[in-house]
Amino acid sequence: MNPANYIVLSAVLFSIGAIGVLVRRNAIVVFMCVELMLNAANLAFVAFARMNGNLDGQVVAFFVMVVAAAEVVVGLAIIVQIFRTRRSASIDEPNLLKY
Amino acid sequence: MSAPAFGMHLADVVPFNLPSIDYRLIAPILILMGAGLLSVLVEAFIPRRGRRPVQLIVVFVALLAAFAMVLAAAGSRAVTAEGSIAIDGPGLLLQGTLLLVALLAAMLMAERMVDPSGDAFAPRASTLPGSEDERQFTQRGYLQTEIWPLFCFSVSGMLLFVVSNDLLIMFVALEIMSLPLYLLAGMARRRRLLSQEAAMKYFLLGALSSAFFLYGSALLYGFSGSIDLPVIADQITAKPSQSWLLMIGAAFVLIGLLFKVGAVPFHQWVPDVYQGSPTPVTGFMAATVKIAAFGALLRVLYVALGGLQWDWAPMLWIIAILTMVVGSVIAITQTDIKRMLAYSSIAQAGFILVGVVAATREGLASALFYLIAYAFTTIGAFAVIAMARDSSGEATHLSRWAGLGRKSPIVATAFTIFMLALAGIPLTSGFIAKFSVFTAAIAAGDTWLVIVAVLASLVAAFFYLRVVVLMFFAEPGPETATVAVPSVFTTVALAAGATVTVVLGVVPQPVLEMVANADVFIR
Amino acid sequence: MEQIMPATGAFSLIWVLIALPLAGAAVLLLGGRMTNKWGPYLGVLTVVGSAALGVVMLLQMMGLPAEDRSIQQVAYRWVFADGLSVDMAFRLDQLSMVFVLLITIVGSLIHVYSLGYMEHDPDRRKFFGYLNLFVAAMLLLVLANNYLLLYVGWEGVGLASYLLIGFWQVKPSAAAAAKKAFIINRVGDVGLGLAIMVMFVTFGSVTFADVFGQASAASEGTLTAIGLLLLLAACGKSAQFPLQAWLLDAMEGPTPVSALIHAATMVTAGVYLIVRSNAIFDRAVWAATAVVVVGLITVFMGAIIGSAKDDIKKSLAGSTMSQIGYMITAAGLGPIGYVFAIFHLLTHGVFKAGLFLGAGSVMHGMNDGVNMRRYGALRKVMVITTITFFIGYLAIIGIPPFAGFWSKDEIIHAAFEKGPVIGALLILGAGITGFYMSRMVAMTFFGKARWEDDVHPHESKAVMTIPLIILAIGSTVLGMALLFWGHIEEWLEPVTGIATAPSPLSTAATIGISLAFVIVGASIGWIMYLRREVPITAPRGSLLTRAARRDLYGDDVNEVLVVRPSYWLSRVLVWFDRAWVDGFVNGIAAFVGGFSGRLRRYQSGFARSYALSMVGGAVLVVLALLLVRLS
Amino acid sequence: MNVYTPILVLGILAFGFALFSVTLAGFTGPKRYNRAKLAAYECGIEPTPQPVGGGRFAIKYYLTAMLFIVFDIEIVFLYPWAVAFDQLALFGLIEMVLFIIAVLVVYAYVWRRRGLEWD
Repeated sequence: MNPANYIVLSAVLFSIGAIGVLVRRNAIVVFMCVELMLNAANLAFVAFARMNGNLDGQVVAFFVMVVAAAEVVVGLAIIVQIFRTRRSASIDEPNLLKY
Repeated sequence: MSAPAFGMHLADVVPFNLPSIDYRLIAPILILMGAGLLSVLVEAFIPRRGRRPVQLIVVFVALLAAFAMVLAAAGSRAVTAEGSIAIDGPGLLLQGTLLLVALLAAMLMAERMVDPSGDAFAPRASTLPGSEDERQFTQRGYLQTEIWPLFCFSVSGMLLFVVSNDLLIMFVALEIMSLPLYLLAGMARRRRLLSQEAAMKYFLLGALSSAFFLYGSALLYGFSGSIDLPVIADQITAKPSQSWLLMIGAAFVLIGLLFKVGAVPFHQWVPDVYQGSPTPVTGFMAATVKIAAFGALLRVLYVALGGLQWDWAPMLWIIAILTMVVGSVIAITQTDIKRMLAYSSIAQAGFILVGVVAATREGLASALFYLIAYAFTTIGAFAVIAMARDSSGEATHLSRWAGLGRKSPIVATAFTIFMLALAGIPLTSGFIAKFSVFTAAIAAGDTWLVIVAVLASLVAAFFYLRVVVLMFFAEPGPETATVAVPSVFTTVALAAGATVTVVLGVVPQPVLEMVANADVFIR
Repeated sequence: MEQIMPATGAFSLIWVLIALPLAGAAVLLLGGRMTNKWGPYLGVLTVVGSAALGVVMLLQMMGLPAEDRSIQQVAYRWVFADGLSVDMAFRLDQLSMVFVLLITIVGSLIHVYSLGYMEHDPDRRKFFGYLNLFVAAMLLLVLANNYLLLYVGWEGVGLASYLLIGFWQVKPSAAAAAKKAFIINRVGDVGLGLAIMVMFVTFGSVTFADVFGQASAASEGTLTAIGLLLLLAACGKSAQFPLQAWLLDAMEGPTPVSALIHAATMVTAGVYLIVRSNAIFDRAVWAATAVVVVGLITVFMGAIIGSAKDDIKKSLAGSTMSQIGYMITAAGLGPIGYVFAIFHLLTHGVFKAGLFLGAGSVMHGMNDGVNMRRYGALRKVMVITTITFFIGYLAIIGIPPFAGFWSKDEIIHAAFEKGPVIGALLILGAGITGFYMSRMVAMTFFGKARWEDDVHPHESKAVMTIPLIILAIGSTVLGMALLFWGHIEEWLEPVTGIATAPSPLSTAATIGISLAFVIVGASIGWIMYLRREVPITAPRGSLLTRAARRDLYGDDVNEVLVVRPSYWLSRVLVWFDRAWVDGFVNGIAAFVGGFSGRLRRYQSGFARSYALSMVGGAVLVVLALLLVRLS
Repeated sequence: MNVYTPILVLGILAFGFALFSVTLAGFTGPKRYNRAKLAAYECGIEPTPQPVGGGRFAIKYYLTAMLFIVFDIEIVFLYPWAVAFDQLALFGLIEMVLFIIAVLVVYAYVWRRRGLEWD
């Protein structure tokens, strides 16, 4: 199978993620969409590693997974805290800071 | 199958050499990471009463030791850790500045005299705002000491960010720098709803921007077959043909960095986050993140994408103009001083971009100087903001600053110095910085850009001076904030900020020489 | 290339000239309340000290041969990077010498006067602090040996002026005036800033010596650009058309400030800048022509505004604009005029300071009233003020042998050497000067008392009248002294160069004609405002009805030819000033403010809309990169 | 084909082990049935009654999940080392020990701060 298809797939995933960030209201879902974008990048890295014939891309994928996990932890901590305060995980609701 | 099979043993694919790592050169980074771990252990095993002094010792010793290592490495030019880390003039200069500014920021964070109930941080970030738990913790005088490991990790990420020579290390450094900051932003003792909101916005938008950065890295890797910045540069010259991968990849990587810098249209997090975060943290990130992000941006532009200069220059031109204009113009109608300084920092980013766009050695040197000048001025300004208080905490509304000059002339004078510097009035660091950036840009042929920049600084001068006038000309009323008497920590930070701001304006010579000697990235 | 001597003897103390008032300002501004008592006296002492030092330097300089009079002192290397080298260095030559004396001596007198004038102000200490700061910055401006340092002084005087105009911040009008002055001055500063950058890029240096030395090598286009930018800077600082509007409003500041900053010294910085940059303007014909045009326009604008205002300070401010217009015109004439521009600048600095302080003395006695329609007959109660003001009046309209006569006449003569039209216009301007100054004196000191009920005018204290007397003596003798004893032309010649050209009119004829115009203008003023009662409120009826109402006198021809058009013109100008210039400034402020208010709405507080702008920005960045690539 | 043989062998061994343990447990363990044990999904506790439309998990679940994710994913770095540890020799060993120490420090922190206790 042509590895270029994986690149297309990753681009599609990235776009879905980006659109999800824009249209979803639940902070957890928005956050998962960001994770989807990171994983799209991971997919691209691995596919390019295959196309370029070296392993750098796979190494990157490992690191990205770990970084993404750390990001999940930090993000969940923040979202949980907001949820406990406001009893809602909507990202439109905290809207005190503006203009 | 022509590509190597994945199932094969790694050693069959790559002839294996042990990586060579010059530990002396990366010692500053390692010291701070070690300090971070140590500080986690302190949190785990030292009883509550003893934590704060021990943490402070760990942090200050680590910062000073790291700074000593940076000094010891001065003049080195080497690529180490298998090409992932480039220690060179700009890198070392920015590392040194970062460490000094972080030292001042640490002093602001350690301050516990200005707030009657402790320091600027919530005693327990996990308690609900307004809850009984929170009240009790406050009453018992608990202090949050978990900020210190976060601080150490963040600084280590910044140190790594400015010397990273491949996209992976850059991404990891970006995250090490940012993740602790997201948490720190949400830890304010007072106005906790604002603080939590700031943390969430910072986090979500920051994560989005790092996703862009990462996807851009993937595309650049696809284009060049490598994540090393110099190799990417070689591939750009080797394959001059149009490539969608290259252009989109470069764009995405730049977007990730421009977000951290606070450039328009990726700037909207800045005002909200600056306003909501605890003031010492705002000062810390306003000063250091700007340095680190510009360091990385300059490295990417000059080392990896140098061959594309004719492609990115017009784009950065427009972004620089937008950044300067939007930042200066919106700042005029702000009524909250932290928010005003946030827009000011956006405008300042625009001015630095003017030097970046020049893409010459003078441009690089002037941008470095600007960063140094800006960082010290900013940290000083936030030190003052942390001190101006009323019964509900910090008095950040501008009306509260009316007549402050009569109540506490010395602090108001210091703030005036910072405002004049940000406005670029002569005999302050800001003037030399603006002058050198603008001359570099004119020399590079960007005359129109400089004209816009000068006009924008004209607009900007207006709102900086408005604060000065407000402080000195209005009569103090019952609404006027009182300036808390700080401990030696804030005093030192404030004095250092003011001194550097004036000294860089009156005798900038040594620092100008330093940046002039550090105006080439290693490749 | 000119020869520059190292600083020896008293010259090694050049830096002290600046450091003294600067130290005074630092002590006063940072010292807090404990300096309230003795602070003002310290402020006076530092400036007097600088003045004394200046005199010593003058004596030493006079002992030197003419070619050794350009002295340079390098304090230290200020900026040095990437081929840009700028020293913190001072240059004392014949030009800066006369400025140092003007600033410190007039400054000292005004400081002393302020001791009386500001006696009851609770913020006296701060006032003297700002005033000292101004003197220091102004001295830095004229002593700098390079443009960058000059810019430091330039910004410094602007800042001090801003602080002092808004000194009575409680008055909203003062705050607005300070804002207006600031905004317009910044426009001029942009010109200077850009000029310096262009110089640096063209010449690789910004010191006077290097720039002037290499000016001949640069293309005329570049020099013209630099010249026009410098002109823009001069217009801002010296209140020349089209950046003149701030000066009238600046009169909201305390009167000593108007005298020192907005009459004698700061507003003449533009003239200094152009004369100092003579090497550039000599080679940029178009820029020099623009200077003359700007100067001429302002001569008339100022004069007409001076004729129209009932506020004594604003009327004087209009006169200042007009007189600086003379200087700017002279500076634009080239080597023919540089010397006389400076000559007039010096005499004007003295007599206008005297006039302003006189006006201040009047206001002091009139409960700070400024409306001349409520003055009248003050000669009976303010004898010293009346006499000194009258001497200043004779000096400004140019009656021999008072100071203004010599300097203004030299300018008119030089203008005729350049072109008869310029000369003729300047003579006409002199006539209008005679008119409005006579009007002012007549309305203030003569005629009937039209005082408000609770006003009891009295002569001011000695601390205020003594400076008035000294300035009046200066207004009398300075012209002759500089011309016949000081040989101002020879003195300045090494710096500015000098040239003469044949004039279509003989010297005697020029003097005769201009005197005739002045006397006619003055007579009209006296007649109009003495023979008839001055109405307490300004007449509002249309010109036609008033003309119909009024009896015709013998000199109505003159009135129709000169006064009526100028009155009408003044209305147009006042309207222009209100509707256009103010409108422009306020409009810009409103526009930026409104734009700002509009823009900040986009900061909606919704994280998702921020994300949208990021993603949108990302798309645009990608498109921009691809477009550049593909195009 | 021979490249995949070890995997096949590993699979057979794993399957055999699982079968062996389950069978052995079935013969030797005590057999006491109750309602919870007979429920469709069983892990020792009663399934929490879920409100209509899906309920919310206690925040405790998130905390535990977060800790799990972090420590779980860190292990990913052990795989490359495991593959090439003979080439990496002492250098690799030291680096990995440092890495594990770092993870352990955090573990110690979580433990001391009672992050591992349910209540």
